[in-house]
Amino acid sequence: MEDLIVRTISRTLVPFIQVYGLYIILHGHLTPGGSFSGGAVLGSSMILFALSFNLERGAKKLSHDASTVLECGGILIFAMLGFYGILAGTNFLTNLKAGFYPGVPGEFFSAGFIIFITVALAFKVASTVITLFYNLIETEGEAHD
Amino acid sequence: MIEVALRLFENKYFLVAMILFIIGFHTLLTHSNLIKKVIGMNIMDTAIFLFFVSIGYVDGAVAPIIEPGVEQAYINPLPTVLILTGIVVAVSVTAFALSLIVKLYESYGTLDAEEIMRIRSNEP
Amino acid sequence: MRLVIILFFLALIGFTLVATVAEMPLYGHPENPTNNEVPERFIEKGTEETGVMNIIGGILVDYRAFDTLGEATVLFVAIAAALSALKAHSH
Amino acid sequence: MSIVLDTLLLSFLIVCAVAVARTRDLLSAIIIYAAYSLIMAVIWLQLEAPDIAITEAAIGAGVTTLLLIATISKTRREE
Repeated sequence: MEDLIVRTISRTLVPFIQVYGLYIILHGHLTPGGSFSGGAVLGSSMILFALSFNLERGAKKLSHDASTVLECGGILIFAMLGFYGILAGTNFLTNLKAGFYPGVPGEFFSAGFIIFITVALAFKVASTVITLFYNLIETEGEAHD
Repeated sequence: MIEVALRLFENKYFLVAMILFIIGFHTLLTHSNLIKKVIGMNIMDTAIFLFFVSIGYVDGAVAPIIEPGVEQAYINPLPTVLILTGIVVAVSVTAFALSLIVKLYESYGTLDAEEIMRIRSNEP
Repeated sequence: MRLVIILFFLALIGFTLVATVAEMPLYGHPENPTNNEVPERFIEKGTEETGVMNIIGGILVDYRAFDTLGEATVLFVAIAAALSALKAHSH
Repeated sequence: MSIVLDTLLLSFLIVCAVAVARTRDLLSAIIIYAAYSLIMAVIWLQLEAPDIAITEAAIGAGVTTLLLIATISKTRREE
């Protein structure tokens, strides 16, 4: 889509959408939102960027290797934090009783491992959304009419 | 009769969820186009989500974001959490179904389920 | 003929569902059977046990963290299946 | 006031669902489905579930619509 209005507006809007997505992710334990909604907002902003410029330039922003690292790394961080609970002598995926930093409720650095899991899952969701979209719209092949 | 109608209007969220379920099921069963079937499945999903979330609503209560020092009623948080999981599973299922549809179109050249069944039955 | 059977069964299911709605407890009433001691405990003890202000985030990532791990696995399996279906060689 | 708004939104949902089933053009059906998802997000704000409202507005109206449009760009548009 080579349109001046769409390009200008999306170039102005995409940074704001990404800041909003990061806000939703990082404040998942204080305000409404969390990993899935924030990750979907981040992924949608990248898709908007790729649609308004061209798809090849957008595909360079998230290569296949980066997508692989994000997909596997999200689940790995989650499971590792769970195994830390077993090392500390409690159950799998125990939060505050396993010795994570509790903080003061209501401040940014609080609530133990929740913020790590939220960030890891959010980047995994964003990468999933972007990869699915690129692979569905990829224009190679003969299926056109 | 009037009592039942009043009761149904009082429970209008449940009633609309059931009607949406029936509409989505009808779309899923009677349309032979595969993309229409996927959209009908999504409508059925949202109907079930609407039913679950409206069960947890309490009159005059607010969303469960704790404000220290303020005494107020909060809604039931459990249906919200379960449905948050369900939405992501629904979009996963949709993405997998759509990728299967793209491959089906590449090999048969049509999106019609009946047409695909006819082609399959004519093949040796 | 097939359409008639489908419509008959849809009418049957629809009648059952609407009859169920007419017997359900009142929408939004605070004395409903769903508002029992479970959500009360989550709201009272949630902030102190997990340190969150947003109870939904606390339940999602702390109390039901194993559920969320399974959900992340579902996402992973879905994208793996979709990519392997899309990239398969067609002959 | 709230009863009027709720009834309007719910009837809009039913109209949108019927319109999706009746439309022959797939692209129009997908756009109507996006409107349906947005109205669903507003209804979830009415039901005091802002988490699901954000998720539905991003996933239901954004990602699902994009995936469906990507699919019909690789296949055909008419039913």
